[in-house]
Amino acid sequence: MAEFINLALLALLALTALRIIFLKDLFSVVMLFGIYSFLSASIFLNLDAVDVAFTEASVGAGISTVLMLGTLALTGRKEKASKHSSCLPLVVVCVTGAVLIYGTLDMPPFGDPNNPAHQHVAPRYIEESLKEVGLPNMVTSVLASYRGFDTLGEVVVVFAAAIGVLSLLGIRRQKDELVADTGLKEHRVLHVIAKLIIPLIILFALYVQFHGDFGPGGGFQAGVIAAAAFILYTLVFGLKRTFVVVSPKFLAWMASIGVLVYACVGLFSMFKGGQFLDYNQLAADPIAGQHYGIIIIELGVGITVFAAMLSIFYAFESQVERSNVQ
Amino acid sequence: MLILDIVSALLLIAGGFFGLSGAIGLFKFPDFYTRVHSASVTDSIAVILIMGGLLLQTSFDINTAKLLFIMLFLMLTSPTASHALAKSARHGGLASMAEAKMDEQENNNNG
Amino acid sequence: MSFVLDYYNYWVVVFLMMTGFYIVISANNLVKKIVGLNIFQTSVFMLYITVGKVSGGTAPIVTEGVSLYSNPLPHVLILTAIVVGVATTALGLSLVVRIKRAYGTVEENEFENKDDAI
Amino acid sequence: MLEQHLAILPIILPLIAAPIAFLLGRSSLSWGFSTLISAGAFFSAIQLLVVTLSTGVVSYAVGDWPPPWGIELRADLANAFVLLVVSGISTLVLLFAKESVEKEIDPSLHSHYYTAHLLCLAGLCGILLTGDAFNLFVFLEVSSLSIYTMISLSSDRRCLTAAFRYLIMGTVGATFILIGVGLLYMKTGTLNMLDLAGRIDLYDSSRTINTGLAFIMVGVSIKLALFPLHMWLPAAYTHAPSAVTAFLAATATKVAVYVMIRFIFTIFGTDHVFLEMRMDIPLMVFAVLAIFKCSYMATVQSNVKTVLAYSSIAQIGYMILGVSLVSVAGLMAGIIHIFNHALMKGALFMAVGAVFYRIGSVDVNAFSGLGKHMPLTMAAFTIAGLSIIGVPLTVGFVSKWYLISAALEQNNWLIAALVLIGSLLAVIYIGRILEAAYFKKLPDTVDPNNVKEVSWLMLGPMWVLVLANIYFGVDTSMTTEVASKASQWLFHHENSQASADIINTLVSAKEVAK
Repeated sequence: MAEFINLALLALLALTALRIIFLKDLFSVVMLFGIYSFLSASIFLNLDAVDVAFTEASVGAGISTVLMLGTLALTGRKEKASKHSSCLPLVVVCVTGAVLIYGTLDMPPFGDPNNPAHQHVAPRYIEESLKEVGLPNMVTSVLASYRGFDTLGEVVVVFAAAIGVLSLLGIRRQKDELVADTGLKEHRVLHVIAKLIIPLIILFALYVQFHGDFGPGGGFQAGVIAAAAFILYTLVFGLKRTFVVVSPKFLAWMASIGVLVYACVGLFSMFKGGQFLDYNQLAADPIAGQHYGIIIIELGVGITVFAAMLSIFYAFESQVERSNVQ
Repeated sequence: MLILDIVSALLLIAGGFFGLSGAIGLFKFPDFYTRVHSASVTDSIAVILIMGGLLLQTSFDINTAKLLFIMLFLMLTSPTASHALAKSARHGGLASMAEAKMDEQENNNNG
Repeated sequence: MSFVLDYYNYWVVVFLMMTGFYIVISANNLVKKIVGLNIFQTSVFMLYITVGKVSGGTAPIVTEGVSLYSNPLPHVLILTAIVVGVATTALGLSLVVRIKRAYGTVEENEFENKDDAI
Repeated sequence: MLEQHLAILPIILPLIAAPIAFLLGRSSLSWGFSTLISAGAFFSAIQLLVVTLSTGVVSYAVGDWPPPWGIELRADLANAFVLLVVSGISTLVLLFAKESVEKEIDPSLHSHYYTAHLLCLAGLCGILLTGDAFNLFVFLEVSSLSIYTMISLSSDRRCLTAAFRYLIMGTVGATFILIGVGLLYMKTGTLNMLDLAGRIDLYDSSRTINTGLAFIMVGVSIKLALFPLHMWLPAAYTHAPSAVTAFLAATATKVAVYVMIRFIFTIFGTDHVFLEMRMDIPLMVFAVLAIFKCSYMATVQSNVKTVLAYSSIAQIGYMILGVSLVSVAGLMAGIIHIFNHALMKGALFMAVGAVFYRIGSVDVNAFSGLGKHMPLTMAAFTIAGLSIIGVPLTVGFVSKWYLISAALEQNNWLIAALVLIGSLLAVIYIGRILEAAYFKKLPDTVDPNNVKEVSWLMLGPMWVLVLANIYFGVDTSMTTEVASKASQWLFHHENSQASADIINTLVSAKEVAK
């Protein structure tokens, strides 16, 4: 049964991707990309990667699509026909694809438990992580503890992207009278529903943040979901009122502090005499130490991701409002 | 248990049917407003039926509560989204097919 | 037949990757290039997750009565890669916005000076 | 206490400092802070090199999880040597950057620049030190994203398209590396480089492994701008702010060359890459093409930064040529050239940055008459330029000497001759600029009173590099010792030792299973 679902999803993905090649209407392209992202999230779910599916749905389909739509609002929605031939790209792609297909012919069969990938490193995570780290969710254990350094790098990537976007676009405050009316601003139904839903979304973000040890979720997803709550608020009430709630300056602080929180856990364990990011040093009992460590670093991740994503959105949105005024 | 399964299956099938009809409507209907209308069929009745079917599949534990929450959430958000879509289209000056026809006739009469 | 069953997933994923890659190098519009990049990367993520699947296994969260889990390591790697991907997308899109402001176009063949072309 | 953490300090110092530099906000504050941090990273790199010279390898298990389960940092001579270059150049560039940045970058973005610089440094150090293939990808993206940001900080609008092109190509390259690492993981089940090395030996002729190798090589080649995949580089170097160009030209591509060396020699093993896959032939062909095509391109450009950018691609050709000779001597020439080229290009781009600071243009014509009006800057440019050409008593000569002798060792007269001819092209493109500087008069449009020497804050770092160019050109004992030890290490020791270890454990594991 799972194979059939998988096959159907893959077929849909292929259709979506092919359609994107030929469409010239960029709005549809971006929408199809959102669909592509959701479909791949379903495939991830079908292949047991619950955390990945969650992240893809919130980060890939959610934030990426919103940012792309924001860009389209500024750059126009039609792709113009290109003059140069599509021969060379086709050849490049075919050669690359052929090499990959050649590579697949020797791959371990799909799903076989005896594959080397399942035999060498992973068994320790599966068998020992409950004893060594004390969390039922192995993905969180590996992400935050065994490969915590990767995750630190990842948080830094998000931070770097925020710095980049802020330096490129900047966040401008609009004067009152200049803010253009998008038609949503005095919209009674939206206002009521948004006010009802936003607290629920934030509550859900907190649940995802702190439940990530036991089920799918964690700092990344939680940060993105919390950012989504404020994105909704911005869309309904306008940027100016959102700045009153969360100011861009405050977000810049938060983004930095999230990284520092993460790194300081590492430094602290160094001062306790262990290696960098050795959570066992954080408490007398190693398992408790692992627990503290993971909760704190996930918090750092959540803070940075939330602040970075929201600042990036602010930057795009303030550009859009600016261009509406002009 | 068997009865529950049958009811659940029926609900799921009905939900699937409404989902499909919404999708077909989205393709076949002539203008924006009728399309929003058909899409909101998927949003509302299909979601309720499918969620109901899934609810009967659970063993009435925490998962049931989660499904109920999802259903509540969807019933709040999807009509709002349809409403906002239609209203923005109106605000943006998009005419429905009937109006477009009337305009055309008026133009013809005047011209 | 079992050969096809063992490998069809990889082949479709390769096809998807190449579709994304084709969009990246052939698209004329810069936003579409970014979309292509995302499709390319998402398909690579699918390759990793496919590797991690164990037939008959479940999601890698310790549950009573389950002994066969899918491999958590690719999941962790891809979680990282997804976030890296969105960071790149955000930066790329903000460059597009600035290019539009500076040049008035985001179409590759419309840059007046050949040196400026992407 | 810090000694035991030596291998991780160069990464986490700038990494932790970056958000702090951002929070400091004020331009001079974050400048001082990031320079200090970069110097700290430099000193720990020196320490690390000293330690690796005596002990060989420093391994650091992050989070105290033993490899291959946790992430291992592994410093040996090769990466400690490149690390020294990267952190040293970073410190000098930051010193140089203060005034250059004040002129070229919007004041509100200064702290963004220093933050991005620190992030980039952290990323590059991470790439160098990590012993984990996927962790390498993560740090690659850290450095890449901050590089895109730094390039786009320039006030010239062309930096935007340059950064975008780099972003697209760089991300495609990184994704290729990701595919390659995925294929390796699929076949071996591990990400730790040493562990990979041992397990790849077991599947030598697997198609999946070979495809993985191909993808990683193409991906890394994009990152290091190997000849047909270099399209992003000239525009990016030309339009980035001067300080950024100086930093990038001296570090980023060098680190990518290191990554290629690491993948070839440590992970796949020379037998596999060169004897079985015959990768040496395409590498050599592309390297030679790079030397000629791009040296030629450099001779016809009018923008000095573009000239030097093309020259960089040609010089990368020399490094890859050294690698493709498949001998200890060739690899050693390649590694020495990584170090030497960083010294020359750093100095050259700083000199160009100083000219831009005064004149506001980097056209060849803008250099007219500067030999008289900016004597110290142009003297620095001249010496570094001679070094690019390969004049004796400069580091450039040392590199070429070892490269040619490595070629002659294999009786490969053709390559030796090609290297010499390539140097002649360097004479042309450097000569054009020097001619303008010393034999032409200052154009009438420029007021001679405005054209004077730049301050010591800019001259100082430049001259440190120039003196290093001469010092390491005269006294080659340090560089050659390290490079020859490193290349011998890469060639023989690590491979055999590691695979033997791993195979032993595998065999014993199988016996236990029985």
